[in-house]
Amino acid sequence: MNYSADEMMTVAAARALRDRAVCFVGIGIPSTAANLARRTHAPGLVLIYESGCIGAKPTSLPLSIGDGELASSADAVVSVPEIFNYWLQPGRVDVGFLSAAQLDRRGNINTTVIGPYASPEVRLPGAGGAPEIASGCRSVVVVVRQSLKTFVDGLDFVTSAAAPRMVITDLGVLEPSPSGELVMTSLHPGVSAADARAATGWDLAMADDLGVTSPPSPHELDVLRSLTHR
Amino acid sequence: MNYSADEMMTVAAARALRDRAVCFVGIGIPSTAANLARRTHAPGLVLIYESGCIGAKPTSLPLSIGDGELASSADAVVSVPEIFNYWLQPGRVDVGFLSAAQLDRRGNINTTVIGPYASPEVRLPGAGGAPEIASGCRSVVVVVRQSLKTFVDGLDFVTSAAAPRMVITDLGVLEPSPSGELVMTSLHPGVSAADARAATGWDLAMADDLGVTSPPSPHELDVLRSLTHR
Amino acid sequence: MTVITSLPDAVALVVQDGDTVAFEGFTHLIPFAAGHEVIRQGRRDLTLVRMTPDVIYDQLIGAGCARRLVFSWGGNPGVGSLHRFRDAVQHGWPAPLEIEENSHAVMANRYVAAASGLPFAVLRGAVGTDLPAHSDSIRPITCPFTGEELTAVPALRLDAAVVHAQRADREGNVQLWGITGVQKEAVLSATRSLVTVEEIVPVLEPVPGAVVLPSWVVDCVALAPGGAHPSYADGYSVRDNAFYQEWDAISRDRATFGEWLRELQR
Amino acid sequence: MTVITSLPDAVALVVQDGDTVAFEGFTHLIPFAAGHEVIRQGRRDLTLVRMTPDVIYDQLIGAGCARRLVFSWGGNPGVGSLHRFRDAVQHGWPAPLEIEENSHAVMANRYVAAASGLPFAVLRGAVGTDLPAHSDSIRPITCPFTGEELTAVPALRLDAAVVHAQRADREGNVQLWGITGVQKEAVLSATRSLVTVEEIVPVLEPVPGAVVLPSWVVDCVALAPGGAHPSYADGYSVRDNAFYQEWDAISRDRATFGEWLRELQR
Repeated sequence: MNYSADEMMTVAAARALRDRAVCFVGIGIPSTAANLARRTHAPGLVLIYESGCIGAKPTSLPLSIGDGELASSADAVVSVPEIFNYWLQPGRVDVGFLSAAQLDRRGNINTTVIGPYASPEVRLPGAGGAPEIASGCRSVVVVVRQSLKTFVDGLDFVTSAAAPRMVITDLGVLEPSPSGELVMTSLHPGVSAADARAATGWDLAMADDLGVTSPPSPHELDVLRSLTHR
Repeated sequence: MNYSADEMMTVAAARALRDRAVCFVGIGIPSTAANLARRTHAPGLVLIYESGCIGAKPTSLPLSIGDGELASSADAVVSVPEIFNYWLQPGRVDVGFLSAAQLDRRGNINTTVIGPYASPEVRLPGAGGAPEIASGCRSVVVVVRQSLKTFVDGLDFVTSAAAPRMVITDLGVLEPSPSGELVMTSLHPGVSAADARAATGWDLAMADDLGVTSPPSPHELDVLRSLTHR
Repeated sequence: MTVITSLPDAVALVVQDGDTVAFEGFTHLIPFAAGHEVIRQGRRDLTLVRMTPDVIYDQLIGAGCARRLVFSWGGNPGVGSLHRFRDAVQHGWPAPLEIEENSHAVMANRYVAAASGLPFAVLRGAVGTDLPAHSDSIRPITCPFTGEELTAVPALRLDAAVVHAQRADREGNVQLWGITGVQKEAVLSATRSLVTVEEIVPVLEPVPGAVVLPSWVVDCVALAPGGAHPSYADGYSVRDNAFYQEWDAISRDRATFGEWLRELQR
Repeated sequence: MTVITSLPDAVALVVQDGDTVAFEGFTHLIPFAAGHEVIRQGRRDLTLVRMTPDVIYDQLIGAGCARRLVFSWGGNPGVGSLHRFRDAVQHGWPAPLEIEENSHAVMANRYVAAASGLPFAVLRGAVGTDLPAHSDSIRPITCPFTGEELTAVPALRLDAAVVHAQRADREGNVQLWGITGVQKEAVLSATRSLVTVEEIVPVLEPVPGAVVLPSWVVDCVALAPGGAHPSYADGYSVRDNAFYQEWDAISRDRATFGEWLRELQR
């Protein structure tokens, strides 16, 4: 069965979520991955959106974190201050799912500006919930396409000190070494170590036991496509 | 029409509330007075109970601040932290209605202990919402029976620094002089200055323009009795 | 994951000797049945936490379960004094009772801090009163932006929280409505939590004003219909005001209280 | 007491040149109609406050109403960038835009502090990031009980708050439900408030999950059916996702945006 690199990335991200985990989800690939996980191996996954929806069970992928179905399908809808103060901040959430415009070798994230802060080349959306998702969740998973543009040697701005337990890209999976530096621990099928190094702005280390990611199963792909094509 | 000293006190307390005022109410005579005001001259009075009920419109007098009808008749029911933090603390409430076990010449209140704190003669209920009702409301009205037991020269414990704009008793009405000391400004019908002084533990001053409280009107009494006899 | 079990088993799992435990419910939804089960199980040395330690704590204190009380208003609402509480404070019977006394706003914000995972909260509170002189829980703090002095209060972290709710579903999601007080904060402040419910239903249909506690923050649910009596559960029962008045006579002397206690433990 | 009036009159009463004003609504219930009226009335030098300055602030910024933006996430949700916001920040068009940038948790707590009448709030926030270096709104604070260092943020006091709700009664009591975001906090943080509503009804029947703002904290109510479009009002409309996508093309260059603006002002 053919699949795209983005599909591989999304499936790998979904697999990073164990059943019954409590997951703080942003929009985009993280939301797709979390909803895929809930429909495959993790039916008891609890999805929390920063709009205040706790235990959302959307039947289709939301375009925004404030889509009506997130609220109507949730176990509880609370205010935005409450979602951050009572639910995220005390460490009740197992996994925070983040994306990034830039990522450094320690997993710090930039979603604020490219170029100098005062006169940016590109003004990005900014922090949103990311800094406190990074500090408040028991673990962080970053999902981001790997390229010289995103995997940089120095961030233009540190938006979130994420320290992810896992970074999942369209090329493979990275995990921190004991020193905290991200190391490639798995490559997606058909991707070489040279491909991954060529898409990384620092001298990327490969794990001794570097593995190959299992390709998406037909079932994973079916469910993913039914989600994204709806 | 005959009436009791407590009825006079309650009617005088009700009259202290202007229409459309926002009033933070405790249980007992303050609640009776506020509900009487809402049924007579102040139909737009907004009653707030510390249980979280905003705009309660009970048809009968609640026995506790958490009676079901306070919630079911309210414009909004919020959590207890919210009622104190969002509604009382910022000064949104016009009048706080308090009672007291002891009151001093400046209107400070004791509802904590009679006797030493560590080995009290009488252990009273304690502060409840009173300290922050006293500091958070734009003005405070105290309703309390006047006697040597309650009107004391020194409090055994300062529970609330109330600084009331008015103290309404079964004998009359006291208001602070420019120096902040409570002065008798009105005596209820049939009460003499000597009666009031005999019920006060400090050298009670009478206002130059000491008045006589208008007795309860038949309508006020009718409504009050229909409330309390229900 | 929530354990749904009997009230005796749930109380045994959640409330242990020496615990700092809150039974919350602001007049409404007071978890009396769970309190009685704690008495039956003979728990000792509890630090009892509650904004309004009304009849439920009079019973626990009189039964000798408590070593310490953290509270802000200790009375029988609409009736008068709590005689067992007074006897413990004034005469050390049946055991001396340490007290830590706050105002409602202080207590509410101490729960908020704990529920928020913060070590303290800030409010305008207790200013000009004798409360700070008798409490380690009220300290000044200066605003780093304006220089204004405010009041800081420490988080009220609990070993256990016990609340009563109208209903739960079979997953252990809990729904309560009407006056919801500080129950959410108490549960979120606790290491272990127990919710007694009027009924367990297949699906929690939405109700206006309802608070929902998701199952993953609730350790135990126990079915206890009428478990709030003499308090009430909006939609299920009304407050038994007569019992609150009768309690005044039951609790006034040690002997009649003793009879009540023996009856409970039978 | 709430004034119930037309949208143009309400906007004229509540939003004035130079104001610090928040148009809130977290994806849901965004007060677009009121924002458009502010553009038509030619307000200038506004400090615009909003957690997620999406299309509504792209429009106000492009129209030249804003001098300053206080925010935490500036994008077109699910679509991409806000081109008018980027043009203002990157090229000063149509006017330079000062920015004060926070995280969501910082913004939410700044509203909470203002709604609570406190000068600041405390959170665990923005630690290890470059945000504090570029903001006067993030300072360290030490817990007076544990010595732990946390983050303090100043109250976000507003001259005016504008929100959209499903309905109001004739007294001006307001009811909103679904995702309710920080609307209550924004209204309680403001000196003046305006609520646009889908409808005005005789009685606000209770709705699950509803927030009610009593009339005495609402200055103006204006009827504006569909006033959240292209955002939505739960129970009344659905989000016009197509418009959010179209906005990308409309806003991408100054000329097509100019046409949109002239059309709005006609």
